Amino acid sequence: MAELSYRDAVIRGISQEMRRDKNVVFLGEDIGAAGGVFKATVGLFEEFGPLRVRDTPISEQAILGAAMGAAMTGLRPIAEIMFSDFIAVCFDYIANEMPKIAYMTNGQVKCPLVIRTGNGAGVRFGAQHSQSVENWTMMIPGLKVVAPSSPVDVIGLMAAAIRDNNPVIFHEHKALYATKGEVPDGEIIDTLGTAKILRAGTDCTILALALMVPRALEAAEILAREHGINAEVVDVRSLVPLDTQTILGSVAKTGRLFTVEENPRLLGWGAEIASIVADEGFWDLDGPIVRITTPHIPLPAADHLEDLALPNAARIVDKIRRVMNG
Amino acid sequence: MAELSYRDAVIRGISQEMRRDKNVVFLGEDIGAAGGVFKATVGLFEEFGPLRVRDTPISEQAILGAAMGAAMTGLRPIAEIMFSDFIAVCFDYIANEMPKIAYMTNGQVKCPLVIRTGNGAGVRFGAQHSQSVENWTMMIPGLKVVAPSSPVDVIGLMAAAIRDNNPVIFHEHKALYATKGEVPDGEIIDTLGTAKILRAGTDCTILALALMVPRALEAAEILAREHGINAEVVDVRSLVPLDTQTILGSVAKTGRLFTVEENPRLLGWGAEIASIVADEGFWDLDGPIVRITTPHIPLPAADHLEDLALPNAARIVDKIRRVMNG
Amino acid sequence: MSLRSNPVASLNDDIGPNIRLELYRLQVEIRDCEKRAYDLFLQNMIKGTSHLSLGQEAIAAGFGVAMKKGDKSFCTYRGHAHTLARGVPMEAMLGELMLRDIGLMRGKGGSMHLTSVEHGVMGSYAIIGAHLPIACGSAWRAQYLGEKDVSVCFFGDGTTNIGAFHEALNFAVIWKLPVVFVCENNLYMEYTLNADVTAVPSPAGDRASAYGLPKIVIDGNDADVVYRTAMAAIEKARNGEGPSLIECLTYRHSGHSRADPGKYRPPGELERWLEKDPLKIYKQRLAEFNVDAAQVAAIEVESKRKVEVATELCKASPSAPVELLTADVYADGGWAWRN
Amino acid sequence: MSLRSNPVASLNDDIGPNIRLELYRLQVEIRDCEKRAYDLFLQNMIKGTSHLSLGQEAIAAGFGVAMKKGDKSFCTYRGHAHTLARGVPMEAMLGELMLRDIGLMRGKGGSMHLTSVEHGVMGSYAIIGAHLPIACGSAWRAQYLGEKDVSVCFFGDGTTNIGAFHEALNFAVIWKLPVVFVCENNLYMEYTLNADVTAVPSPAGDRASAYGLPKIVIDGNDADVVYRTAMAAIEKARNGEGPSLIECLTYRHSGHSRADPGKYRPPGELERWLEKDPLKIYKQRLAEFNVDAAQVAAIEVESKRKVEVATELCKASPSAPVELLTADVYADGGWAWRN
Ligand SMILES: Cc1ncc(C[n+]2csc(CCOP(=O)(O)OP(=O)(O)O)c2C)c(N)n1
Ligand SMILES: Cc1ncc(C[n+]2csc(CCOP(=O)(O)OP(=O)(O)O)c2C)c(N)n1
Ligand SMILES: [Mg+2]
Ligand SMILES: [Mg+2]
Repeated sequence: MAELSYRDAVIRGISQEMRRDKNVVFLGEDIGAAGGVFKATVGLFEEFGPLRVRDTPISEQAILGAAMGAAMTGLRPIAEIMFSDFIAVCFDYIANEMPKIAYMTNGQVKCPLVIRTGNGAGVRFGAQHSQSVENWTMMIPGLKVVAPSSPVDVIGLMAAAIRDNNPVIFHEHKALYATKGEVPDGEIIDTLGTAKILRAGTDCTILALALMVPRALEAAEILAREHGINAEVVDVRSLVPLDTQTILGSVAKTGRLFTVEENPRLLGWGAEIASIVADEGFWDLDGPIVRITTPHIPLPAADHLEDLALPNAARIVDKIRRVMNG
Repeated sequence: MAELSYRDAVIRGISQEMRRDKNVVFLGEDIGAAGGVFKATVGLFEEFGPLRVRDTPISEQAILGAAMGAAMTGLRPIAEIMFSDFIAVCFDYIANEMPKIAYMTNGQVKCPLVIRTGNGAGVRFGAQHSQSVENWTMMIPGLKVVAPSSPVDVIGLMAAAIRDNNPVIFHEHKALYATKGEVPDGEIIDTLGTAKILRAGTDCTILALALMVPRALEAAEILAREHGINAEVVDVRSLVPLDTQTILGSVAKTGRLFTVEENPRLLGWGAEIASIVADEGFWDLDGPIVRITTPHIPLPAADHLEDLALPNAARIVDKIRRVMNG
Repeated sequence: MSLRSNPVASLNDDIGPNIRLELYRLQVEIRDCEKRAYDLFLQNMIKGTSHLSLGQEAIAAGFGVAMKKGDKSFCTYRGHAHTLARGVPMEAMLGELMLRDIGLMRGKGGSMHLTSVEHGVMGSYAIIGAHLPIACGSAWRAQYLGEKDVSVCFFGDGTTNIGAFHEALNFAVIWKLPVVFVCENNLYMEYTLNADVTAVPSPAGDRASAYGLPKIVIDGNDADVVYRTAMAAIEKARNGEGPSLIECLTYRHSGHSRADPGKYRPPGELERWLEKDPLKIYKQRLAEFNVDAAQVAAIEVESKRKVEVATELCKASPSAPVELLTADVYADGGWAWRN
Repeated sequence: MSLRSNPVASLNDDIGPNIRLELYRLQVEIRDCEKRAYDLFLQNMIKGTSHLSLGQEAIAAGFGVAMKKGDKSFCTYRGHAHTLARGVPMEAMLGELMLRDIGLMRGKGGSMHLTSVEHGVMGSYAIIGAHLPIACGSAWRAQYLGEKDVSVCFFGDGTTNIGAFHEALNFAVIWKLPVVFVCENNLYMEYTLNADVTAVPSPAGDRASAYGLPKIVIDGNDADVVYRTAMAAIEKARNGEGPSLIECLTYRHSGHSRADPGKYRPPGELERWLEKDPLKIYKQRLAEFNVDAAQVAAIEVESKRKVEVATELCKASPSAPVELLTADVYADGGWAWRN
């Protein structure tokens, strides 16, 4: 057991798997000698050498295309897309190629690879470097999509993603890289498609992801302490596969559902979950499903505006309190 | 009043606006001399000449980038992306550039343009040429998104889109091009952000879009005739802006909501609407919100499989009947 | 002086009668099979789209013969010819066009996505340019694992103007990957003359120097020329000397896809190219090299027979079972996105 | 023989003292302003990111002076210099870096998106390559409307390997657009030597022929050279003779962005380039051409004063009002996505 940063957990997760399996290779911009722009790949180049940890040109389509071609023929590549916003320049691979090849070929081809990317806001990078784009990937059939919130989840889900035989999009949150958490020694492997109840509660269910998880937990403490509302907080962790049992189970218990989403409102991941619960969990609901999201706007660069845009504990508390009492 | 095909309505909508405003220009692959691969631009090249109707290389990024640069500096371009699946190869413009430039520049720059694209399935083109990708565009703040289902709506919404000062994504449905409808003579202008109640009803609300609209209407007739269920059918038409008043109003009246979506399940447009209704219309609901969608799969090419994948009247009837009686 | 009267030329011949017969066989079979595909379309038995390679057979044949078992093909929607050239049975190809259970992917992929991993056909891709980087990835795998196969990537002239082309070429060169890029320049995109929208006369050839590669532009209607060029490029790749970019000049005799009558062609253009029909050229070549006429005739007969047999097999084939609808979305064979 | 002792050379001079002083003034002001940006970052007064052009000033100055009012600039995240070079006041630029209300976009865009339509700065783009096609569109508008302005698009060496570069260059040439592409080759991407991942030695220059353009590679640290090249390319574009692609050799003295200490540089590299510092070169040039030393000194003093004034204005500026959060998502000024 040791304290590790989210950033170092990325390194540990990747190196755990690269040590285990020589077919795991890694490519991306500035990931090698330089250790990555977020310093989340420091040391990999030194340990695994330039043939397994390869610096690329600024050619995101070539990066993902090459990862796919290698995956289809026997390797298990990890590709870095530096900022998740850049998924847009190579979206064809994510939307049309990787997720469809198994289906189109009637199962002849598999595509075991991981795309890891720096997602999310909070670092004043402005509209083109701060987006939460989990929904861009969640909506595509054939992908798996995870977004861990803690160092231990980073390692375990990274291992699971690398061992999975499908294309997995791995959203690392930029504003979490510096956060720390306890991590057991030895090999860590987690399971895709499993949510985690981080705080048990009885009055309402709060679903959160990545950076919103600590904020939801903070809000739950305040709600309990100051407003007598005992919230259950679920870290969704994996958007595809989606752990609907844990979610529906929690709502069955609490009767109320809130989502806390960093993405802009329209078609954030919470929309899908809300629609599932409004169908299958309808009779369990004691009141409206409420989504707390960033407004449906591009993100501003200015610190005070960015802070205002993203859901935070105060806003979560305020919203839940008003809805639950009203 | 005359009968016009959906395909010819596209031509009429574009030419109505190009005659009116010399700043409206049109670019895309094979749109000019050849009249478009769907023959939905026949005659424009002849009428407006090669400087206003320009054939391009296979360079979707250049097409959208050029449209954007022209729009920012004074023109009102229409850009064709032949199949909506190809949005993925130029997604940066749709996700990161066009919709954010007004905001990032604090309103200094506007981006009045239309991207029209052939969307949807039903023509056995397989997984990379058949997708319904309205959600790819709906989720991005700063865009407007429409998807008409009838010739008259095509003309009116096309005019509204071209006159709008924002980037508007105009989804034409490939399987509707050959369908016909009555269209008044003279100029037609419609309003973005307005849904249309196509069939009044009392027992439940069915929301549909594009190709799903005629199927929903057909289902509603069967439901009324054979099952005594009087459904209200709303053509959503415009995803952004979204006519939540019409939708919430209808649910307030009927107490039940069904969506009929051609897109694969996860984060289809119906998810967002379901989440809005599960919040703001919760107390109006008499039962679960049910989404009827294509399963969350890539699309098969084979005719019998494709037909099985998409919602059709029989499946809509069956689902609604069972839910309403259960 | 005709080669026919020159036995020395055929003694010094680098290709020889066996390979020549193979090159001819492939061209004839592709031709016959594509013509049958067209007939089936007219009979409304091909329901999706289809993109024929009529007129472009020499390229598929030249590479098909030059490639070894284990080498990988990456094709476009215009991939029937390349699929057949790797040894895929006709009924598996035609059956996929007809969207029947007998098809390569049992109708799930359709004509634009022909794939047969068993034969090294690693997919046909319908979004322009996408497969060039993918072919790089396959070549990277070979390089990394020390495997000796070469990846060959086919695409059209119009494809040279999309971004992925540029990224892939640069990538292949800097990593010195065992990949061969083959541009089939048939002059047209769908209906637009590619020269009208391309900044240079040779869409691939004039771009080679931008990646430090030599300009290679060849007669794509002469299977011998294609075969020799293919052999050299594949050998170079296999020896670890990096990628090649080859532009093959050719012409498609039919329209872009099933629905296209090809009206945008200037009068006389098709006729001029029909004079350069690869099958015509090659049949003459076989005669010049005194290849056994009986064997040549037998190939022609056998090809027609194969097409008939394949057609009947396809017609007799049912649609795939409906369970396939949700199969193989994920690698476990299923489609579960939730528990 | 030094030009200083040769009055004839300066008589024949195509640039002249007034323009030279302007070129110098811009370089000095950009240098001083960028240094101030660095100081402010160290003082934690710049909260977002920032990408300095220290060492690359001659390019911005050369083009800034060559461009006319109405011409359009399209920049990257490394756009402070180009923004200043078009006449944007220092406080508007620095204020945006500091995310204050006084900033060009009142803090909404941040340092990577500097835009001043009033000054022809049509935006700074932070996704590599995106603005090359956008600049084509602006040039297309000028061509279509018969307007005489030229669009100039600045980008780095690393940008030449992304797809949008390729598409834009081809597009500009086939439509003969009045656009000038300026590649600032500072050797590096972020931390990777671009030569290690680029197939040709001149990332832009060696690609020009792929679009039928002449190879133009110049000394980007000599403002005279840049200015002359810029004048020629802009005139060509304005005369309807189409686009140019210009590669300017230069070097950034600081790291890629605020956080980068630049450790990946081989020892001695920075020092060698400091010898070729554009300001040093240019001050010498002014002396060689006997430009009035008092005016030169005045420029230096005035620049420092301007930076001080701008800094104080920025420090005194509040944050923008919170209403801006949801303003200008749509062209009507609002953000309503529903009724
Ligand atoms: C990204 C993308 N844009 C456009 C298309 C539509 N399209 C299909 S084939 C084609 C023409 C391709 O021309 P070329 O590369 O010369 O190949 P050919 O069809 O001549 O073999 C086009 C534009 C596509 N499939 N993908
Ligand atoms: C599509 C995309 N990929 C990667 C990045 C991250 N990135 C920002 S700047 C940069 C290096 C750009 O190098 P170059 O074009 O030489 O410009 P310079 O920074 O040297 O001025 C990279 C890779 C990005 N912004 N956009
Ligand atoms: Mg072609
Ligand atoms: Mg650089």
